[in-house]
Amino acid sequence: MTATTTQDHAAAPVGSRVMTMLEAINHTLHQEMARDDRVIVFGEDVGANGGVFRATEGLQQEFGVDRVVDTPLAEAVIAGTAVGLAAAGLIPVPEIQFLGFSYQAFHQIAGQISRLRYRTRGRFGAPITIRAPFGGGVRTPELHSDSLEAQYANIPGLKIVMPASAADAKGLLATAIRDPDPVLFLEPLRGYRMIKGEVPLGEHLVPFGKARTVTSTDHDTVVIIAWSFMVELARRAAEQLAEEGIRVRVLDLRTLVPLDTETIKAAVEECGRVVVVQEAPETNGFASEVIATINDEAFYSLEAPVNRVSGYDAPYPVGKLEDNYVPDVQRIVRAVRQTIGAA
Amino acid sequence: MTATTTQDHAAAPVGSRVMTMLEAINHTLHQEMARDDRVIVFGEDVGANGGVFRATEGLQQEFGVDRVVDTPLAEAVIAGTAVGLAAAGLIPVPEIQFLGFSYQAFHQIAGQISRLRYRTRGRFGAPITIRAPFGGGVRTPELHSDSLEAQYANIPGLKIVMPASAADAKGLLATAIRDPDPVLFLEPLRGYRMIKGEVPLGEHLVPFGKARTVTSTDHDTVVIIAWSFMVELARRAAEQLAEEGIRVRVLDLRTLVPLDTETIKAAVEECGRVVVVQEAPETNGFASEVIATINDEAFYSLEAPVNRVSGYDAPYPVGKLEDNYVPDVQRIVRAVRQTIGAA
Amino acid sequence: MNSVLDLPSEPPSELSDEHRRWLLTQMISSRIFSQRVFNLQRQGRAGTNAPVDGSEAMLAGCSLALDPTTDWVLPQYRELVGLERFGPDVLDRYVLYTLGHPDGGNIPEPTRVWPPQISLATQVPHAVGLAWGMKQRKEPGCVLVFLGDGSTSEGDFYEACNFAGVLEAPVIVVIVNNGWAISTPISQQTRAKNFAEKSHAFGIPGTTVDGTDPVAVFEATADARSRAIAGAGPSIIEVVTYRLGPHTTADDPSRYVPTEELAAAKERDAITVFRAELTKRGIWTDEDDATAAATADARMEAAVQAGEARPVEPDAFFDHVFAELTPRMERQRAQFWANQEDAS
Amino acid sequence: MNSVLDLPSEPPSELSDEHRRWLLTQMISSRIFSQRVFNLQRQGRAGTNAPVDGSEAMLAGCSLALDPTTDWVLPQYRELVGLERFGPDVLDRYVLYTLGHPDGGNIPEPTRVWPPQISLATQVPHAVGLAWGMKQRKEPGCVLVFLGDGSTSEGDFYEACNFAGVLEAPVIVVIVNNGWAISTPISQQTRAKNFAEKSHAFGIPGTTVDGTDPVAVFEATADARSRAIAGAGPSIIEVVTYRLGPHTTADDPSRYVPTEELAAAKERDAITVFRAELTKRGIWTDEDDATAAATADARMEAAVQAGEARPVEPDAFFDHVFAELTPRMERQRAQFWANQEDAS
Ligand SMILES: Cc1ncc(C[n+]2csc(CCOP(=O)(O)OP(=O)(O)O)c2C)c(N)n1
Ligand SMILES: Cc1ncc(C[n+]2csc(CCOP(=O)(O)OP(=O)(O)O)c2C)c(N)n1
Ligand SMILES: [Mg+2]
Ligand SMILES: [Mg+2]
Repeated sequence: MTATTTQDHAAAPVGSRVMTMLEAINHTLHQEMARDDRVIVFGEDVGANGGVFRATEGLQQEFGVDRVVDTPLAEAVIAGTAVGLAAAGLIPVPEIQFLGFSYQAFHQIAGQISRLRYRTRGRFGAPITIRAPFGGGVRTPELHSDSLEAQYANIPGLKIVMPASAADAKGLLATAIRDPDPVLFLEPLRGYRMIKGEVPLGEHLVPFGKARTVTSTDHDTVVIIAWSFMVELARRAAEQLAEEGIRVRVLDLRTLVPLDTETIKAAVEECGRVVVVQEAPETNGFASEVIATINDEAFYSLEAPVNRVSGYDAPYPVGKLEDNYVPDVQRIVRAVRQTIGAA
Repeated sequence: MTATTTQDHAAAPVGSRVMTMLEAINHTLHQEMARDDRVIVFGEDVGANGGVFRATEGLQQEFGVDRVVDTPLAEAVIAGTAVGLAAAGLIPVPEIQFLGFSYQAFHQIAGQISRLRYRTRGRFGAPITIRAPFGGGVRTPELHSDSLEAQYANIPGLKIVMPASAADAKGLLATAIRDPDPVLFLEPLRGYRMIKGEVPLGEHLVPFGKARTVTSTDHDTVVIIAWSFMVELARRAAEQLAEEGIRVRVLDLRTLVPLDTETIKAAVEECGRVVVVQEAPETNGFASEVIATINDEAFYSLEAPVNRVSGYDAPYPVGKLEDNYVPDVQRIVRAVRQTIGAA
Repeated sequence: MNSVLDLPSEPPSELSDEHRRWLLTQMISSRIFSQRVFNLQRQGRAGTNAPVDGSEAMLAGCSLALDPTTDWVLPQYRELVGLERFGPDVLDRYVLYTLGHPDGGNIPEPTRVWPPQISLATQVPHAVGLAWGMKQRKEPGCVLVFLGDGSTSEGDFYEACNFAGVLEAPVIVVIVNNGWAISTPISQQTRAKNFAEKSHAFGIPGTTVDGTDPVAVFEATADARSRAIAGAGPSIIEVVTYRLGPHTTADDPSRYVPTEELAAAKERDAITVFRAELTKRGIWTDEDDATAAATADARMEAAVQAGEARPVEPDAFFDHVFAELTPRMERQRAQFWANQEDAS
Repeated sequence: MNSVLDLPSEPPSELSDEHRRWLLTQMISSRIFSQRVFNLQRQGRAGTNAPVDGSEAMLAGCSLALDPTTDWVLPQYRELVGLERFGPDVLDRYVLYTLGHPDGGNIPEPTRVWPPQISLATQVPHAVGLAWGMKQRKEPGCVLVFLGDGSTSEGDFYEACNFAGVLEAPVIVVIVNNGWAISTPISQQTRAKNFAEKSHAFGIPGTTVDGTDPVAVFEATADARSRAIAGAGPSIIEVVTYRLGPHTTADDPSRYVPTEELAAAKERDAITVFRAELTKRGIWTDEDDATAAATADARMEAAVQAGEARPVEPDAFFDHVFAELTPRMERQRAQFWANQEDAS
């Protein structure tokens, strides 16, 4: 870690503040850039404009045009240059304006960034954190809403981080930027302003591979496993079911790779019944891996088949249809009831 | 379908012949181009050179440079032009020289080809068959061996076809070319010459979404579910186990999308124990979806957890290591024994 | 004056006064259409959309140089309010599109215009493929594709133009240089002398025209089209305009657009300039303005009413994923309806 | 004569007789190295590999114009036999690479050469990023990246060069125009007048040099390097060579390469021509030939012996996926060893 000269580093902040997830991300980028002058942020419209959602607001003013760089409109080279920047000793934090446009960079992310350390047998690491917003519910045009985590989860060498709370957005982003390996840091559009919470102002690191138990009692009969914005819906579903006396645990995976198999196993053993919720299409979504993992680790504790709540096997639809497509509280509640009803 | 003038169409061939999978593919491309003059084949080195594996051998001589086109070295535009060719009324059969380089075209395949019909609400269909070889065991350089089917299976609007026999290579390729929707037709490098069998010389169509039972008896105690070259290994494992009196059924999925849930369900109900074999890395491979589907459809018939045999969660390795990485008969046999041993 | 039916589909060899009046009428109506859709978003009736402001002259000039019965247009997303020459469906479906209706993506036969493209520059390979297919099938006509200055930084633009050169495909690639890609100025997009220069990478003709002059755009497009249909292959036309409005309804240009620069561009507003010219020539009156505006308002009013009245099936997202639903999708659709009943 | 240690790392300002002798020695040894690796594949001892034949003069000229202590080279896959100036690890690791040993991808510190790149043109964004990083960190030196004529059709080449122009990154993009991309001739790759012309798309300098003349290549590279380290930004150099051998050990060029064309190219073989020139100048003898060949043979023999003797852990593919194994990978590695025991 390189010593730095900027002010806010000198005065280490204490306490906490209520922030939206978006504010937490912006706050964390400021702190990490101040902490380590090797951190470089770049992408489309991240500089002068502070990002189309203001996630990078104020960074260029504070850290200058050499460390916060507006790039040409070309995702493959945004991802591809990160490889070279890393080899030059920098810590690249590129933004892909929307995850759907990471498709243009797929060959660099899946074929290059994820393998730099492997191909070079450790000569070059890739401490790269790719930030990208995604997800539905906010009436965006095509490809802006798509949940693509499963298409990356099968690629060895990538860590996949999907925070569901403002505090985790900070703690996981800070961990990602300090991680020696490539991280896909996926930010739920719907959560940017809707998800709020206390965020520690000082050093706050959340380790990868440790799921978060959002709600639990000693006598939960069902566990809902979710990640990113679906955790918020699961929480609401659990509240609603609690009123009927149905005790539901909610587990937030936080990181898909690495996956917290232990906590999943324990939850299944304790609850016996499981609902997995994902916004992505059903077929081969990450929920399938969660189910396969439960099959491996806790098969004999299952009292009923695991129930999947997913987007349907259709591309994310246009505005008039999206509320019918994207999983909602009512579908989750229904799935929990079915699971309890089952056998 | 457009009438055609070429000779071999006039004389409809009868009977069958033993062919390698590669010969079956070449033979089918000849027949389909003769049958329908809207079919156009293009890609890197497919013309004068007949493809780097000779899959398109002789096509340019027979059908000319307008229908068998050597393109510049650019996968995104190979896939992207297929969209326009389809809108012009042609039936594009592009080749991606190796599946690993479909990454360069991911935004066109996953974001455009798969959605053309959907985006235009049916104005334009995409009767496109993308052929690509893949898979290990033949000492290729990096990215040539990768099994990427799972990264495509989560994308709505793509059909994924992975033949495991020479006859199916013909029957499924012919069906793919005549299918009104986009098909990813994946050819196992190791099977090109190693997989041989009787192939009908005349019209031979194998429907999508119908799995093939490769070996079965009335008293199978385990079913091995596989696709592409892994079916061959599963068959050998079943033979070996048969000698020990262990009755194993082998199911070849043939197409991952659409998936033959019915046959999977029936096999699990009859056998009660399951091993799924894939060459791809374990995490979120298509085996996870097979397990999730079994969880949905046949949970109560399972006598033991489904056992996964996969590539490991590492990029496909270099020559000296690949035999240690890629699933083999011995690993499959071991998994079957474990499954029988379990509970 | 009806701006669509008056003209034969065959593009004119040179421009009459009537053609000039048609051009101005188009320019006025496309801006009105665009402003109306913009306001619909502000009223919460339409989704995010990108105003045409500044591209009106280009769209009128390009349209007039094409034959709607043989030629195709692949837009980016800003252009659909200015292609009425290709038939009324273009605007009607664009309105549906902005309303978030799935049919907005379906511009029906025989209209030769594609719906908006969101994934930037991906439409250029599509256009080249379509032109290649037309050539292969010996069909007349050509393909015109629009992309922005920013979009030229994408590999798809380059790969497609390079391939078009090799194929000698009848395609016209129009680079709409409006100075900005959201907040990114062209100076940060490329160091090329100008965007027409990029044609050297492909060995095809490239030219730069003033996008505030509909006649100049018409002539450049007509030249490129003659080359294309004569079998002489593709061309690139850089049309220099200026983005007079925000990037989209979601954008705040005051954060990054220099005020003087914007003011100067508004001075050169194509509609004002061309109106003055036609008035000077004595072929345009205030009354023509009023008529053009009234016609456009009425036209748009009808489109919006029809669009907002158009029903949509709640499970329409299952349609057209494939020609037929897979068994799994059938199961999902059944689950969808079961949920709906629960909910109600 | 040892071809590596004789020279200071600082590139010469002009070429002495010694430098010319060094160039020819490099050319001779790189061809011998390449032939030897090719034969290893034929003997079933090495995997598919791509012979250097025809690029020897280019590699010698480029190497001499760079400073191995400050400059980086990112190869495609053909070039690693010709970069001995950057240190012995380049060849030793390339031999390991062709033997299928995982350490072949690791060219250790401080050697400033990257391993072969299989995914074509992806190395150009890497090179631009590295040059950008060096500039940002105010480090001396520059980056030279090789790619083939065919690879210039990939979007990555274009996106990276365009970005390099905007960044004024100290990078030299060397386009190795050897006439072929496997079976695809340059006439089917692009209609650009030549590959240097593509620099117009980026607003950066581009030049074409004769790849059979190591001195011409040296001078062009030296010019580009001075610009790069002076902060004047990137350059493109098209080096015109001809692929004298098959694409790789797996290729049969007789299917597509015109015999006369190949024969003519062999007439112009850089090694023959340059040897004649140096002999005429009286600075090269048959004995020098013998020495160069003998040195190269011995050098290669040692590399192959060391390479084939080098052990490899059977589970080495779990290493370096991440800095640390994930719990799931730990479980997989345990399963792997359990399988091994079963098997034995
Ligand atoms: C592949 C891709 N990357 C990023 C975006 C996000 N985005 C939408 S519009 C835009 C700027 C486009 O600028 P330009 O091409 O000049 O067109 P203009 O909006 O100026 O007409 C960006 C970056 C996108 N839609 N697609
Ligand atoms: C992205 C990608 N597409 C396709 C291939 C398959 N391939 C390997 S070498 C080659 C031809 C390369 O030609 P060129 O760039 O001219 O380099 P050369 O072999 O002539 O040195 C092709 C198509 C690849 N390796 N990577
Ligand atoms: Mg623009
Ligand atoms: Mg070449």
